[in-house]
Amino acid sequence: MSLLYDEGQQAIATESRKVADARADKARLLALLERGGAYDETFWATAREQGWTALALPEDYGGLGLGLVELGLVAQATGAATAGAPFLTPGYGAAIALLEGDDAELKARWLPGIASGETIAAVAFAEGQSPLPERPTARLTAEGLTGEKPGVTGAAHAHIAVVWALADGEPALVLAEIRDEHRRPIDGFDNSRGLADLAFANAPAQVLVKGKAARAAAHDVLARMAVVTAHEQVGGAEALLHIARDYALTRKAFGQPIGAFQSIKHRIAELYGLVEIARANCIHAASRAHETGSEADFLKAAAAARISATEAYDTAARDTIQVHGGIGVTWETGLHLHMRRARSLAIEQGNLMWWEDLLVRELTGVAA
Amino acid sequence: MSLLYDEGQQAIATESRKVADARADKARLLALLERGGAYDETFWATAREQGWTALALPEDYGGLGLGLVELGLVAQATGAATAGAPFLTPGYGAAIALLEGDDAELKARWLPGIASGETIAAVAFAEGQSPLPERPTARLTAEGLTGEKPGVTGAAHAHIAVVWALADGEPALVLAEIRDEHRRPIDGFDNSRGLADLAFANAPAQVLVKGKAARAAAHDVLARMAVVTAHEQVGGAEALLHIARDYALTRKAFGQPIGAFQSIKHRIAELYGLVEIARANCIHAASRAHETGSEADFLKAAAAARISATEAYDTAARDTIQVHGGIGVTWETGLHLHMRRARSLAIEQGNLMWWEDLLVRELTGVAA
Amino acid sequence: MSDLEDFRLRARDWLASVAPEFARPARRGLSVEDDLAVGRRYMAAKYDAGFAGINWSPEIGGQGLSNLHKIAFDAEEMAWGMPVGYFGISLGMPIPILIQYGQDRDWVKQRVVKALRGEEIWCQLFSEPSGGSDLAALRTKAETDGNGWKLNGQKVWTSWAQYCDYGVIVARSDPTVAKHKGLTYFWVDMKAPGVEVRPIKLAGGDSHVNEVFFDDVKLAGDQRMGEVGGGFGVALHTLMIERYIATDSAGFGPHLDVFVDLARELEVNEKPALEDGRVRSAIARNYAMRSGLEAITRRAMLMMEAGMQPGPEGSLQKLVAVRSRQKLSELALDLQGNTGLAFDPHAYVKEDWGASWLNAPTGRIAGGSDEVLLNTIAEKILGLPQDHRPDKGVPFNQIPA
Amino acid sequence: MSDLEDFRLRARDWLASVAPEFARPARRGLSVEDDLAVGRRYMAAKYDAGFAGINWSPEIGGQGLSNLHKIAFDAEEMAWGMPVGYFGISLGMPIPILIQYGQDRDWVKQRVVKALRGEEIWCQLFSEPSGGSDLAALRTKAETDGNGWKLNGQKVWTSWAQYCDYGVIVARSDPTVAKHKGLTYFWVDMKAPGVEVRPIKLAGGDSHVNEVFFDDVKLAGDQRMGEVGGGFGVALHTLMIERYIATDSAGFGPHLDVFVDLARELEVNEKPALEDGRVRSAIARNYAMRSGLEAITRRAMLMMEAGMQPGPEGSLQKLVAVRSRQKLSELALDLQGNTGLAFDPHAYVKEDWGASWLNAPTGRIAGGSDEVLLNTIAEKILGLPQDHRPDKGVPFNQIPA
Repeated sequence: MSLLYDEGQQAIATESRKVADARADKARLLALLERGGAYDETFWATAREQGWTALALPEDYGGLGLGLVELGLVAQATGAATAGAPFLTPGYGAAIALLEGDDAELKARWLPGIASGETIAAVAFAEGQSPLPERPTARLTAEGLTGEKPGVTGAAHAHIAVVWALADGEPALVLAEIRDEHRRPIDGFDNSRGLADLAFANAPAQVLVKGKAARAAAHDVLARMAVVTAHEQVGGAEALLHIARDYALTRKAFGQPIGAFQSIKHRIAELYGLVEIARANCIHAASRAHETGSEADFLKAAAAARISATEAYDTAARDTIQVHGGIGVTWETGLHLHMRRARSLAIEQGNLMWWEDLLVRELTGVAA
Repeated sequence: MSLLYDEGQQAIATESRKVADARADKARLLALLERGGAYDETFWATAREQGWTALALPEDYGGLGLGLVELGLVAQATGAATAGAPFLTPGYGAAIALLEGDDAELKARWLPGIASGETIAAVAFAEGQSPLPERPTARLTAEGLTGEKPGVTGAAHAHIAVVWALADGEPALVLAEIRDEHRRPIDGFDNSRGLADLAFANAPAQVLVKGKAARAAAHDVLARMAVVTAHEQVGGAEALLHIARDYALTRKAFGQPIGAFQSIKHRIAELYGLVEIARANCIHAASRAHETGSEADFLKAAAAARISATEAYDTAARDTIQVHGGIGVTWETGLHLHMRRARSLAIEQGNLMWWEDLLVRELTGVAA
Repeated sequence: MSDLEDFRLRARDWLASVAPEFARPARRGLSVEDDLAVGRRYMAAKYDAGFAGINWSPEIGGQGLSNLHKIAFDAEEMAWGMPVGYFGISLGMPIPILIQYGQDRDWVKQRVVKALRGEEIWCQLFSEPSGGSDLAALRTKAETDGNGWKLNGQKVWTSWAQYCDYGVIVARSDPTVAKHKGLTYFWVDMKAPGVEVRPIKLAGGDSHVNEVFFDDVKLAGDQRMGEVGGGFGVALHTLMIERYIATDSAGFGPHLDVFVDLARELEVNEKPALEDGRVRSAIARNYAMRSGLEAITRRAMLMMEAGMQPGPEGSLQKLVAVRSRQKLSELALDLQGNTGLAFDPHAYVKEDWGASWLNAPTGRIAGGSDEVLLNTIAEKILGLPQDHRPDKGVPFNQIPA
Repeated sequence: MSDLEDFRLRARDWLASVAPEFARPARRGLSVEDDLAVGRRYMAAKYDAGFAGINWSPEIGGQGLSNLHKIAFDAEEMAWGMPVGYFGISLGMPIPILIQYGQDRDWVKQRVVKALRGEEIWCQLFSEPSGGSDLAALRTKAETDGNGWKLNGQKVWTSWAQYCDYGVIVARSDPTVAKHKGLTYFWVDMKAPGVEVRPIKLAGGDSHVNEVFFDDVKLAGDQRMGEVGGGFGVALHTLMIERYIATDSAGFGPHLDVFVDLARELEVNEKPALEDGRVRSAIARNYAMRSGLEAITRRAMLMMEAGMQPGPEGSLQKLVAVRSRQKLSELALDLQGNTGLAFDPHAYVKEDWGASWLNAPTGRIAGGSDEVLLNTIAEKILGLPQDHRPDKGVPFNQIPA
């Protein structure tokens, strides 16, 4: 796919940004920080009404038949607005997992709900500190699914989860319905992420993909979610870049705009560099994935996007607050919404070190 | 020992700085860069005449009975002047190795020459990329010493080498005389370091320390040399800091001194921080070693000094040249003398990663 | 054993003896108000035990000991996490200035003792919304009013103002002269009519700083401290006073051991985190930085003991330590992956990486931002030129807003 | 297949056919003079093969193709390490300016063809010792002299001047007006009496830049290019021309593969270096940075193909790539430990880490220093204010030196 956005894609970028900004409400987002187990219903209603939930799903299942490029553009808009619900990314991940399986019945049962947003899906791959353990401890047997998955984004509200587990000793992507006894919500520093620990004990679950294909599928799902997240990080970093620039132009110290001091001026210029490099990596990565299946270099491209976007958002959060001085650390100014989100997104889909190691393995064949 | 220099030590600092600066000659040092296998004889004559070679050796062997603190102060002065001969550090290391052994005859034979500077000593521990391999491939047998040691500082001119080897399967510090057939001089980017590969084939050699004690002795010798080197790095970094500061005060751009631009001003302030932190670590580390034997925390203190001094000198070399613009990269201006020396000193006695790993092993008990 | 060591041991014993009642573990989960109440009791006990006003003259209620004795005590006290945060600024700046400039000496002595006992708290009213790091740009007006003055305007970032009885304030008494020249310094009764305090909630969720509004607040003539128009000098003096404070190479975040203990329990790529080069590098670099700062502090102490002036490198402590604490805290959270997302908003910044990370930006800005500290080092220590200041020498009322 | 792809393949074939004679391996160990001679032969061959002046009009000896064709050819050519360095500036800036402003058109066309064939080389005489990044501060004087001019002064950092036949120069024709306004632009015969070229040896040991002294050098009236006093505009125009150049995400140092191949052979703490987290992080971060820069370039190409103006992010290439090349080169040397201390001063910067490291500082300064590039990004792209410039609008002869 091309590295240049076509008109339709540019329209999605503009429109989603317009809508996300218009419906975002800082006071509401700030309030959510102090309310465990809640999310921004206005945003989620918007995402469903705008068809963002359906964007990258096949038309056969009520989707719009677009792809990662378009979903990435929407994620950039929601990232800029520090959107108050995390369901788009895992919804897409779960859909890809379903599509990579070959169970027509399961697809027909769940994909339309994911497309409409009626069904909230979580992706529960991680165990311990690994976003995708070599041999998960979660087990699927004749009795059902048994195992624990810590800190799953969206799981406090999700109806289903795609779980990375062992089925008869083989790695597998497994789909389970989440009931309240399965989840223990977690209070976090970014509460609208709907975090919960999941614990299944002989819960009913179906295999989506199993064996060697499952490992490849799991990597593909995680990499696609990482690319969506990278777009979200770029959106957040770019929003901060503009906030910092605008403040540096208006705020005065010692009789001149603080943007005239090189410590401020050059720092903002460096942010521009980080944002543009991450954006370019995101566009490239998104262009390497197809409706299902990806180019051979997709993992590398996804890792590059993930790494540069994480660095960009973290640096932008640190520096934009610093550029603001005292006003930058007040609750009301709300720059900490970005700082908290930057940390959430740096950890969801696996931290920098994990992606560095994956990338180097892809580049050199040498495992960490 | 105290963290405050006493009057004698302050006198050594002032005097050695005065002498090192007075005898240093940039043109001579620049010429040496393009002459393999040569060193600055004027500097070495000065070091001998000033008693710097004898400074940290016991009086019984013609030394001045002072210690690592005093030698460190001299190293700071020679580092500031990018001195054109590398023999002080390995000479001290070899002397410590001799002193940690118990062969009175060898001590009597070699220490006086090292103290007077008549005998040039090298320390040949490293193999491959490790400055102190777990099990060296060099072997001492009844036939003598056999093995290769790459890139040994000073070995192009040295009379003796203290070699890290296996003697009858046990680690040992071994003393061997270097004859010309043992050395293959190397052209480097900092030629006055007198680099040579050493290759011994059944060469006559004597054991200084052997067995478990040898490993401890080797670490102590390497750590002491690292502390001397760290002082040298601090001297170089501080010299660059002052060069950068003075240039920023005099050079003008757009009608004001470039030191008024925060990108320059803050960078120089950051250099000050790196230099002072490294200096404090050096003073602390030097105070933890005794004439022979050291405090239990000496390795940690040496590693901290080594790490912070390496970072300080490298950063100072990079930034001072950058602050100068075009004039900073000319041969005549000679800032590259510091840049080259910073790299030599970053590699001699083991690179940053090796010292990071050693320090963490000391802190946590966990090996890399 | 030196008198100082002896003093240190006595302090340690006393602190240990009162720790069960006052130290951090005893106060877990307390509201700020309850914690403050415990703090007032602690200050009273400290006063009675002879550890208050250690380096102040006995005439005004101090112990008449050296600065070193004070630093020694503070260092010991910090290790226990005693509830002293509310009184740090009060005793650190306003009270010493009151001691030096206060006109009614008896009244001054009463205030000093009550402040030492934690019965009264003073705040420092310097920063303003327009000001930031540019103190002399302040706009709060002090107009003569009979024999006294009338105060109008707004201050901001005032620590603990909501609990304060008095404050010291700098206001503009003459807008027609250059901005540094038209300022005068006063003390003010925080309970006086026309004073309104509005807490500011910070990113971490707490509200220890405030906006303070002054609406025709009356000041008696003897509330002035220093000359009319001499306010900037007194203010600078205030900021210079507390040079002898206990430093913290952890940047007021968790000790490096806390990071190591955490890393022991974690994995990177399903291998022990402590075996990973990136983790080892972070630990080693932080250790080297912190040990350097600690050696600088120990050297400064020894110099003061020897009656020498410590070197200027002490000014590096906050800049270097807090900035690296921010990145180490991020790493500590990232390393935990999905297992580290749980967060307690009331956790203690020196024990919890989430709290340390969330409050680190405040640390990099409050009490001199990184940029201000770098400028100070560059100008005061290295002699580099001051930044361009278009407003220099311009009458305040002619500077474009 | 698009015309562009077709062209690219023809270029590739031709380059492969001449590589045995001209590519880097064929020139190992040659002196600069011998290498230059080979370079001149290569340029002539390139001209005869129809790959010279690709995006220039046929009337002055070009091929009349698009900028994209030129970038495509340059990218292919770069991969072979052809001896084109001596002609890059000559054809990049002076000649296009000559084409636009040269008064005698026949003479211009002769020069263009000879420059394309490598028979003549032009240099650009802008920088001066006092100037640095402040071009308009130049002091070289051009005084009217009969119908012509008389040139006195000194230039510096002039690439390849020692081999040049002609140069373009900006000089001060009127010191009584503001510094940007008093400049005029000329071409100059480098062999004329009064022109003296002194090579400057750089830290890496080579001397491709020079000082050039002008002592009463006569210029005919038709050597002026642009208006009297219009020199700064023409100079800026010169600097703007070469916007369509092949970029190098390796910062003109070794490709990342060279680093990986080296690391494969090395150990960290007696374990494979590629298994060390610090080494993996360096590889991954560099890959991410470089792939981003490459995606930016590919996107710019596609936009130009589509007739759109590429985004300003192209200006990041040199700043980001060269700076990180410097640190990666240091790491490559450090990783080799004692086994990597041997050094060949004539090694090629794109193949050897020592050469790459030693010349990286020049790369960070030449052609716009990091600081100038950051200012440009901040001002031109982000609209941040210009730095304070006390000399703005002041007549040149009244600016304190």
